Amino acid sequence: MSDIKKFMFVNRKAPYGTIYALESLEVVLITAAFDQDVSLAFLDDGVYQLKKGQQTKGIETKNFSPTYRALEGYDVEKLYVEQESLEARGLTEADLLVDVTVLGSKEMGALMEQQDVVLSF
Amino acid sequence: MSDIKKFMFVNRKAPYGTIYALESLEVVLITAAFDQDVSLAFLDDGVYQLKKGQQTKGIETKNFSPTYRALEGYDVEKLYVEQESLEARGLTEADLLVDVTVLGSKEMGALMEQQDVVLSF
Amino acid sequence: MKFGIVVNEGPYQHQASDSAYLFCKAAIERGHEVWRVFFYHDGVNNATRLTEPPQDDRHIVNRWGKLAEEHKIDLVVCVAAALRRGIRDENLAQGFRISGLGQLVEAGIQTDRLVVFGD
Amino acid sequence: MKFGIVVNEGPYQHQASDSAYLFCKAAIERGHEVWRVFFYHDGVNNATRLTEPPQDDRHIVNRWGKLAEEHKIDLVVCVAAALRRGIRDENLAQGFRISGLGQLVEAGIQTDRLVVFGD
Amino acid sequence: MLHIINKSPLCHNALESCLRTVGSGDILLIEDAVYAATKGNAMEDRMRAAAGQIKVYVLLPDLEARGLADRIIDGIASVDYGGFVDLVAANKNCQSWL
Amino acid sequence: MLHIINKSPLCHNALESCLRTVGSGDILLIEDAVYAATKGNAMEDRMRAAAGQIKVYVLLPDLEARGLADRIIDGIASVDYGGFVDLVAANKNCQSWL
Repeated sequence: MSDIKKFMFVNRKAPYGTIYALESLEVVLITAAFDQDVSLAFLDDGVYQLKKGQQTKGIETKNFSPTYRALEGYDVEKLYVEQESLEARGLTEADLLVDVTVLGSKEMGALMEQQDVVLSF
Repeated sequence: MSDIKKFMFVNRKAPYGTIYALESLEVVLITAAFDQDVSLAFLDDGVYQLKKGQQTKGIETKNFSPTYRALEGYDVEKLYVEQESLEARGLTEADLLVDVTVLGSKEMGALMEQQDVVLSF
Repeated sequence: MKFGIVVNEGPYQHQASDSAYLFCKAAIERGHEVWRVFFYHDGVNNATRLTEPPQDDRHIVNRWGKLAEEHKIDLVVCVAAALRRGIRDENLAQGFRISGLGQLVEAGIQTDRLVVFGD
Repeated sequence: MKFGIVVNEGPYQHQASDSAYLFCKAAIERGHEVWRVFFYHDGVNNATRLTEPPQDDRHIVNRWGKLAEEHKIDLVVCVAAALRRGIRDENLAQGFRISGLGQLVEAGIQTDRLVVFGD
Repeated sequence: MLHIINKSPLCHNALESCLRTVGSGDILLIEDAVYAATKGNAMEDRMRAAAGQIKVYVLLPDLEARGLADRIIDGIASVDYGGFVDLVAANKNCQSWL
Repeated sequence: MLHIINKSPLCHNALESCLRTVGSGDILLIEDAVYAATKGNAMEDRMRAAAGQIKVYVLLPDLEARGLADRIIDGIASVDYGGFVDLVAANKNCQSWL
């Protein structure tokens, strides 16, 4: 498996309501371990995954949001967030746990086109 | 269990995409067997459950829509459909498998208020 | 007051089972009775004794069983939904029993409030 | 062409597993290869041998096993998701195997197209 | 009557359907529906209007988990699980808009 | 690129997000998304506009199951599962808007 493919993980769901956000991180880390080209896209409620200040004690569930900060250590550095999704939720880059690249909808669509494998969460 | 309660089954989901429409019918029949006061409400994509002409051969799944016609035989006769949901889907009463009472949104809300038990599907 | 609870989704995938559990705990703390929890649709997957979550995660199946034992809650798994999804007596967790949809209707009749948790 | 398939939802509750199965059948009829089906999240519930649907309904678990046997499809169940949901070797249906998420990434690398079915 | 919503308002129509239908009673936002209680959300104006006519509550532990407990729209009250239980008990019946 | 949508357009925002984002390629409507391909649906105008810019397909077996095979909007093409496979093969990559 010497070939490198472009993997994009499209995150469109809020954290905690469903398990997808957590599982997406798992696959991202493993894909990085396979030395693939990894991008993460956050659209719709997926942008909420990156919100600072998550406190899960009251729902007795593990807070996995610190993992986003750890991605850099695994050389996962391409995080893209859709501008329109942020705005519709009253969020700005200052609300987010990590540095991201903010893209307009059509730019995000163009980036998706360039991928080899798109996994949706 | 001699007391009679008003049970309403609120159907808001399309058939086949998920199992809820099928399961709702199961509980309706059993609730009728318990001699309770049974109403069915169809809102949002739930109105599609009553669409005539369902043909499920191509998806290798059982077509359960004839069961709506059989409800009368179990003395389940209170079927309410929200007008706004029908209109948004381009449907009229003529498209439906069974006779129903069409209600406006607020009338539907008022009917929900009167129930003892509301089960959502 | 006497509560009945319905859980429509399996553990971990959706928050439904978590929310239902925390609701039950709070209801008991308030002095109410949780008379029955009915596991329906994918909710039957809350009742498998083979579950083994990661060490640092909550054990959703076991904590239902424990709560039921401590507070005499009747945990009922819908038989038709369970058969479709491979939940049977041989893999049923302690504290749960398998029975028919009539148990859901009965919960609607016998309790003061029936609260549904799902997707 | 070589296809990889991902199934994110369990049988019967959502159409995802049905759609994935019918897609695989059609791909094979078109002369393509289905190299691997990866069962992820609640999708692992497609792999229990204890399933027993009503007589007049499709048997989703068994038909996956049969298709895999006839066309040498690798049916892989995600181990972490399976442990969370009580799927283990002792209740695993014939034709499936349990393995890690690396098998999903490998499917992305080795196949020409990866198609995801879910909710 | 207590209306329980658990779906994100910008991704699902559950809250909209509820607001269209309901004339009185209480609404409780739980799970992913708690986003509807936050300032800056595209639903904010709708929620302010609704909160003027009908009492709207949000489940605080779910909002804290999502990191938004400091942005509750004025007029929406937060409750813990005990408060959730109280709302169910205080209303004659309840409905989950799944 | 092939965009696969499986959610009802009036209950979920998946199709809307896809249309907002996508500039070219193909869209395939399956499962509960097939309702977006039907005349009279509140999405009809949006779909007609989209179908002028991008090729839109609908999975016929799913539309037949839901009793609406006779109402496909002009300009939207129906395919069977074989056609679904062909669309995946013909596009360089695909994405499911779950």
